[in-house]
Amino acid sequence: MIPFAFYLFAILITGLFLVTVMSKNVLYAMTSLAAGMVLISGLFFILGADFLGVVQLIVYVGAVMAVYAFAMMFFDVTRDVEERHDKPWLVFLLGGGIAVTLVVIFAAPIMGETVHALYPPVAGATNPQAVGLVLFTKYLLPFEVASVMLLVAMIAGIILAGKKMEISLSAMDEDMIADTKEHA
Amino acid sequence: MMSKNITITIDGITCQAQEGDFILNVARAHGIFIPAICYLTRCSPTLACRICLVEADDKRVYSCNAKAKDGMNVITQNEAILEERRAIMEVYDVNHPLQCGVCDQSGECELQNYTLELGVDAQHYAIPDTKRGTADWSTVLHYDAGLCIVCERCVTVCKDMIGDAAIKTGPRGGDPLDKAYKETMPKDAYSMWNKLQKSVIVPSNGTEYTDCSDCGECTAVCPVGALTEQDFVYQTNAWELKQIPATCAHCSSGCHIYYETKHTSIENPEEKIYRVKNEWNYQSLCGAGRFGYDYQNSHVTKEKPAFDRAIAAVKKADIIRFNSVITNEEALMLQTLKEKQGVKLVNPEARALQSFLRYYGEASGQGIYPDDFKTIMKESDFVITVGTKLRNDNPNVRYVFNNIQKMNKGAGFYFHPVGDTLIPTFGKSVATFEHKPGEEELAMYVILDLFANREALPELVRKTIESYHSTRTKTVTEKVMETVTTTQVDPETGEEKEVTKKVPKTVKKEVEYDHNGLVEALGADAENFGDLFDKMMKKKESFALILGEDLYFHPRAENLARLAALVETACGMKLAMVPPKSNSLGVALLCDLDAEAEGYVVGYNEPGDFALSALGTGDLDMPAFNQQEGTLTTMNKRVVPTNAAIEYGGYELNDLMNGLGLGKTLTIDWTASLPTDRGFRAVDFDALPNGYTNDGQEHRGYPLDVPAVPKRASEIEAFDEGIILEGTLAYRCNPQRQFNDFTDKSHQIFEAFALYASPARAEELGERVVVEFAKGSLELDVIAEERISGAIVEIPDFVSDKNIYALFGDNRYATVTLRKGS
Amino acid sequence: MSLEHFKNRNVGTQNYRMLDLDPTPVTGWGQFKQVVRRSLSLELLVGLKVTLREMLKALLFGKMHTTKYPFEKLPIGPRYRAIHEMKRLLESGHYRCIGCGLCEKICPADAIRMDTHYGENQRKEVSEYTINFGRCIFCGYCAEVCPELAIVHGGRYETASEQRASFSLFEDMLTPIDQLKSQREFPGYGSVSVNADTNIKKTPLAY
Amino acid sequence: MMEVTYLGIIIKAILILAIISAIAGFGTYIERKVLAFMQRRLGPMHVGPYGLLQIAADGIKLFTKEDFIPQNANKLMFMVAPVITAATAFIALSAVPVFPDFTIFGIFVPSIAADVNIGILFVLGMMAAGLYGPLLAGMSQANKWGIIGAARTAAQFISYEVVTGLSLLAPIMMVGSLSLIDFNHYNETHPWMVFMQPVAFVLFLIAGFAETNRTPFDLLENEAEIIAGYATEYSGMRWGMFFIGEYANMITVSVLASIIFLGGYTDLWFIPGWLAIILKIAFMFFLMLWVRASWPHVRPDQFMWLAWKVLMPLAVINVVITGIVIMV
Repeated sequence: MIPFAFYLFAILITGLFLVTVMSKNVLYAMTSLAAGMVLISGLFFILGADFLGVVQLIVYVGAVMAVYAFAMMFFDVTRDVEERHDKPWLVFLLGGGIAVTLVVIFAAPIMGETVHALYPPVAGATNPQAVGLVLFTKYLLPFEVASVMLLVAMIAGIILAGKKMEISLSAMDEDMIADTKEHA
Repeated sequence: MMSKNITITIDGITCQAQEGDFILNVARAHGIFIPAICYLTRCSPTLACRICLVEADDKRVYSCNAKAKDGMNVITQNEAILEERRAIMEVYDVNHPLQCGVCDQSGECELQNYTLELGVDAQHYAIPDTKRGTADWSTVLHYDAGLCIVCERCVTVCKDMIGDAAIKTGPRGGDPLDKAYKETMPKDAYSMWNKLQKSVIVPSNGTEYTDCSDCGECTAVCPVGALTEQDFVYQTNAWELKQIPATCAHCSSGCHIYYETKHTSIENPEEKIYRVKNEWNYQSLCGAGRFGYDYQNSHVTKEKPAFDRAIAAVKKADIIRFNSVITNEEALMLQTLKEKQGVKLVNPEARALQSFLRYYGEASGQGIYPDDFKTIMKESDFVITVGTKLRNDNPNVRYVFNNIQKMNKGAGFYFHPVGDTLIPTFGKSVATFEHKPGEEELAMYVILDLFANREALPELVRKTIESYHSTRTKTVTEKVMETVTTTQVDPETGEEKEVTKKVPKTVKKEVEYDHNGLVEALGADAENFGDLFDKMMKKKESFALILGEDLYFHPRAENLARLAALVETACGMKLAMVPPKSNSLGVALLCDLDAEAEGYVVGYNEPGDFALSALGTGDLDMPAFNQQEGTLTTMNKRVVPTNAAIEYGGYELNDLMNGLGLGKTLTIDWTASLPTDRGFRAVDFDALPNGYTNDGQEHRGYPLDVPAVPKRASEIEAFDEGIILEGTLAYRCNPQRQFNDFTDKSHQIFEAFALYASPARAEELGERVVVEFAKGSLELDVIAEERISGAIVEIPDFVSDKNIYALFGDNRYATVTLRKGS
Repeated sequence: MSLEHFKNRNVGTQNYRMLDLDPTPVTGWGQFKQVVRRSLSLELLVGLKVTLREMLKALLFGKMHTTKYPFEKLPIGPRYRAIHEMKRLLESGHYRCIGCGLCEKICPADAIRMDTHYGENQRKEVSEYTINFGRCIFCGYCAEVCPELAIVHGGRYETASEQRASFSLFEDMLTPIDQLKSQREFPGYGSVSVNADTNIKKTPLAY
Repeated sequence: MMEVTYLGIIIKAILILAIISAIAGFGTYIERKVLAFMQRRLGPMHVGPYGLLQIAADGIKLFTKEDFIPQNANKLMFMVAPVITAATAFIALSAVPVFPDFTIFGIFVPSIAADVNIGILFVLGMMAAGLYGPLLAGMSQANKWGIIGAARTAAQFISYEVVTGLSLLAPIMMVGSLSLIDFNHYNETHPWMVFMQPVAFVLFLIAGFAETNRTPFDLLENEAEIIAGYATEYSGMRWGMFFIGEYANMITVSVLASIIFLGGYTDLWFIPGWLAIILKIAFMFFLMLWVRASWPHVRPDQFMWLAWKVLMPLAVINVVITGIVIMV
């Protein structure tokens, strides 16, 4: 049952991501990407990593892809996007190279059968608890660093986006708008 | 009757007038308002309403009756006059039914108008009402005595204008007025009321039905809703009707009329003519004009196949036969067809007039008769008609004849073979000559004899006249006063006295007199004619001669035309002619007409191998006269416009012309192309006026000015007795209200196509009779006509299918054999 | 009079009252404070209270507003001006319309048409009388101008039908002869005035 | 006693689908009735007794209505979008326990279709995925109102997911589990969460309204402003699926609130647990209708402002305080 589900998910995910890459339609690309994300969470569930699965759902599907979609709304989704490929072989080479590298990186330990859990799961701990244990012991430092980095990024984002936020064009009359344009 | 120009002042306004004009007419001509209910412009004052009271030089006079004098100062209203007028209006409103809501006159009612104008807002007088019912006086007249205000306009117009005198005032049976009113109310109002309370209008022959020509003029002049046309009663309201100024096309009078139209009913939105109205102050209509309006060719659509056949027929045609019920424009189109296609144009009545006019022109140098009937009516006081059946041929000529007798205190001669009992009733000074057909020339000789300076006449004429004269003796009875002395015994004293008295005594005496054989030949009493004529000639200044259709169809028309020209010059008479049919004069002026011929005939409202017809019976439909725009040439020598009252969806003659490549965009585009060398003017149709001004001036189209023609020396031929017709005679003459197929189609005109004869003759003939002419025969019902006298029978020609013209040939009289019919 | 007078199109009673609203906060902190204040003062609950109260009133105290229209109808004002009615004379039952055509003339929508004829009793009879309700604007002029009080506006306001003609025939508008007793008339403009009898002076009609 | 089988799961899934669909339909009837009563009207009355068959009538209407797709729309996406809404709503429900476990016909039936031990997160995740319904619908229909609706969808859902998550964090910290069954059990021994975490409850309610697209926060399809937002071009059963999804979400939120904050299906005094939770869910559902009848719409900018500047800070503060309390 589990292998069947895995292969099913794997094929679907690959197919959907292929659609994402190949489709000229923004809407299809975006939708299939989101669908792929949902199916990836399925893989997590198969592995018993419920928490990660749901996080995958919430973060990627619920948040990241929604922000993507938000950006996509600036396009005319009814029209196809013509991509310009100046050097298609370069894209192919780089993309292929990265893919191969990733496969090698992840496959190597399995091939070498040297995978060991440095911190074996604590017996009795539920899924989120296990994640928590790992995060707050071995990976505490990277976790906190990542948090700080995210905080920095967030503050930077707010500052960048918040520039001139107090200026409301709809609250200004025409002369004031013209003035602001001149200054800019 | 030339009159002097004078100046009077009315309400401070200086007015030009002519001596003898009534103050009211002067005021009206100058736009000054004087209320008047009973007065009719062209009739004698009735003095029934007394509301036209004015002060002229500080004296109260009735303005309808008082003649203007030079320098007169007239005040139309002051307090006393207004009080009097108001009292009169109040009296008129006493017992007048408050049914304005349903009254047919409501909206154009003079009682309403004057009641409002004079501010009657309360009623001070009262009297018990008398029940007065409604009556249908004839097939067209409807009288509601309850609404009648006894202004007697109807009586006046019937007598003074129409000549029938068919109605009069009769007893009403109302209560006498309260004596107390005599003291309290204004004098004029009291006497008016007194009269009002006593009378209603009744037929003058003592029966319940009028014996008249059913012209309906009385309904037109009625100021209230009392007299109405029967078919119009409670049909619609005056204000809903759309007035379309037009011209009546039934006879050559070309009277000005208004078609009054409205949608037919709730279900049917098509326009329908509800009635015909006229400007009755300036123009009187006949029964045909007033009631014969619904002859339209309705529900016609453009049928292309029929149209194509018509084009082919016109191309193929040798002859186009048409009658005079046609506009000038159409006549011009036909003439164009003749010029371009070489067809022959056949129209017997117009052709007769055309040749007569040509003969007249050759003799007199004038292209057309010099005078018109309007002037004759206004100015002449001695009118003579020759060769026209006055009562039937043209109602307006009859009105002219009658009006001259009544208004101008005139006299008249009526020469006609068919006796008419109505004509003598027109006036005391009317002499009728019931001569034999063919003796028309003698009539002209009589006129020359009586009115011309004999020395100035051509020798032949003079000799002919003289040959009829002889000196004869006659026995006259004279009254002589004889002085008689008798002895009388005084009853009281017993004394005898000699009394001398003058006693009248009739004495017979032989006197010599100038016997006029002409008069005798024409069937009059030659013995007393001289005295009669002397009486007739008293105070006569202006003479007029009216010639009719008999002469155009006369075998010696040419000679008659010469005699007419001679009468005009030698006697100083006005001369006018009666065109036989509607637009005969226009056709005669516009078309070159041909004699009857053989060939392929296209008939326009006439029978033919291919018939264009506005009657709805032809091969291609044409618009009837109330669906057409165009002009007519009237007998008053005017070109007058007429308008379409009812929609027409089919083809017109102009479309046919367009189909042949000869047309113009619209029919009325031809109006400006009417030939100027024949008296027409190059005026656009839309520029032609059609109405009257307040002073009665006619602003309708334009007068013809036919250029003079070269005079040709021609001798008058001697009278030939051989042309006098004897034996059983028929006369081509229509009943009073029938003129053509269109009048026949109208639902309110009932005169049948039958043989008309005097009552005695009708009894002799039986109910149905076969009339055998030289060229064919005809079976007809016999109708007794009270007004005819003599043995000659009348056969109508208003049904074109019967082809009466062919039966009669080139004469209006025919010798016929009458057999009892089945 | 100056032009301002005309430019002031505020034709109401001008009876405006300033609500003592707090000034709109401009700073973020101010806005936050406003939210907190409003939240804590439980203004929102007032709205909930109102709706709940209305519901309870409706359900428990029968104060439901709904009228189930085609099945129940609200009483209409006695002088409501809807579909026309043609009245009859109370004494004889004959229709009052005399066919004078005033309504036809005055109708601004040209909706009225009538055919009349000379009746057998020598009166003006109305052959047919129609009002085109597709055009009628219910202005009431016809009723106002009618000299006989023959045409009035009635209370029939349901004018949907398969055919426009459904209401407009004379017979349909006429008071049914069996309901003559219940024909109602109202005093007011256009009707006979209350003191009409005393106002009429002595006229011939008095005899 | 038999354990639950795959067959049982499928049967349960079908049952949930059927029941929730029916309840969603019935919900429309209830909503119309409640709104009507609050405006002192009668609501649907004529189809069936008291208008009960109005649902059937509406269903027939929706099924038989012409199903049209705008000419320039992306047809596939246009057709898929309503299905996403409905599907995510039902999937979310699969991880929600409604009743206590019970035995029927000798078969032990757990109250939950899929007992994931991070149930609460799963529900939130699926509801988050639900945003694709309106989003894709709005983007695919080639209609400017749709696009605006879609934009609002993205903004509103992302923002309020944060609030939902943070508001629930404090109760999660207290329970120490993400399983909804654990939450229910927690209620058996503790007072209702609403009394311990009132702020969290209010925040959750507000965010719940926002995520279920209910008045006063139904900005995605605010008729007064943007016709019908993402649903502008939809008709018939496709539109019906949005509707069912919305009602299913309403039920989900009601159930969540009942279980997390209102004591779940534990027995309440003499009321058995299954009845108690039905009453609680019903109240929550009614509350949504009540609010709709009472309060006006919120302006979009105010709404975002509220999320980021008021609700989120409050939620964070709540979490911090809760943490401190727990530590101490």
